[in-house]
Amino acid sequence: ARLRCHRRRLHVNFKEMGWDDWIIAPLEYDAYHCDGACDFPIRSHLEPTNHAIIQTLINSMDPESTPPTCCVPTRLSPISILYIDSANNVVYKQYEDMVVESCGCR
Amino acid sequence: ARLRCHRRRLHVNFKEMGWDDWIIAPLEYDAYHCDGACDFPIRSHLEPTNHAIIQTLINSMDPESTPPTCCVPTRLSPISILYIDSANNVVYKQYEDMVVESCGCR
Amino acid sequence: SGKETFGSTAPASSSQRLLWCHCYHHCPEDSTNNTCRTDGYCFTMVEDEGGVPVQTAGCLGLVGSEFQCRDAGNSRQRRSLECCTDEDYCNKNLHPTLPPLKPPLYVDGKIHH
Amino acid sequence: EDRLCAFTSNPQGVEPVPANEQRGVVLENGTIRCSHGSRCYGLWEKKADGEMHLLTQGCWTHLHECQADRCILVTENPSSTQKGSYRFCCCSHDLCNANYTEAPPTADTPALKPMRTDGRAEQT
Repeated sequence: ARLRCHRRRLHVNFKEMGWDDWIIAPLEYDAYHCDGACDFPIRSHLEPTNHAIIQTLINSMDPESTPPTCCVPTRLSPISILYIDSANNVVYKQYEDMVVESCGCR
Repeated sequence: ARLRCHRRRLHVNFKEMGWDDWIIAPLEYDAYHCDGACDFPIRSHLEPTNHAIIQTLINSMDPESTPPTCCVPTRLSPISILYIDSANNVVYKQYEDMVVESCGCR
Repeated sequence: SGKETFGSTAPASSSQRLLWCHCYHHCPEDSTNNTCRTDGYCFTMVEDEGGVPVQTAGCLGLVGSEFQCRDAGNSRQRRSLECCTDEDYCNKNLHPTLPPLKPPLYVDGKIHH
Repeated sequence: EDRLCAFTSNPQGVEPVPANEQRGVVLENGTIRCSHGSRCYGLWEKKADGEMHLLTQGCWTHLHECQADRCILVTENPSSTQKGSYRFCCCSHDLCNANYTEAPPTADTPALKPMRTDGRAEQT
């Protein structure tokens, strides 16, 4: 059966991205991502908006005219990063919306 | 060229959905929907989160492991609806998040 | 098509009590022994998947429940959904049946399904 | 800018709109000052004898279908609720929902006859 909208693992490695020349720590972290179908009816844990519900209903009436809604992050959390700035200072910064906490249909 | 994430027309007709047996007005409205690709780099008007930017970068490094981000509504507005409730009363209610005002990559 | 079996009580959220529902096929990731909780309605749905009736059940949030519980009368896929809210696990007593098959379309003498 | 609309406070057979959902400030003289970007709406019921019975009026959340400066009742293809006897309008000028105009002009019908809220045509 088609997998419905859910959170999946996504491990980010800054070193592989070539960013270890400016990021001190962390050099990797679990970001997760959202994937899967948004079928009717959209369950409560996917927190659909009224628009998402209407679009899902119209997609089930006429799939060619309107796409289904999309499984995207609905709650995200920050991580802290230590890095070297252009003046060669060590900087501590909290980056918002870096980790997916929950997914939903929008 | 692939169409980038943008707002597209979606006209909702409650009568065609068979809902004119409970909805008095409006019987139709323009809801719009979001469609199109979220390619690197994600432009500012698509208001990407940090996570969306990271996911887009990883998708461009390894498309099989990670899907691109998705074009979804980022700002929505309400409409009023007059309907008949189960006790046959006329009810006025404002339904939030019924009309797409802007789209973005998430 | 959707039928609401709204019980006498208003949806759970008006008194902030959450409703427990029976759930199978696509339950929340943190769900235990096929249950879920919602501020809205429990549902049971049957849909025709390749000629086989498949039943699913679970939780619908209060937002948009007027729309989801009514469903759209003419969805491409044969399905029937019922909602309830009168007591915990009320969707165990819901047994929707598939709507009748739509007659095939006769156009230019050929049958179009 | 804000919008001033006619407002019915507790019409019969209509669920009273909770204060926080009225979308505006109810004033003394049967009007309401609606929040920014609002329109006005009115709902009447056409009785069997043709008389129009006012049900409810108030603020309507912005909907670009409501650009008319007058309240022109939708008569074609109405909702099937109440056997199709409801007549609705929304419009975009101050107090435009106080009166209504029943039928939009079509080729063979005379010019619009503005109707008073109580259903009798105004003498023009």
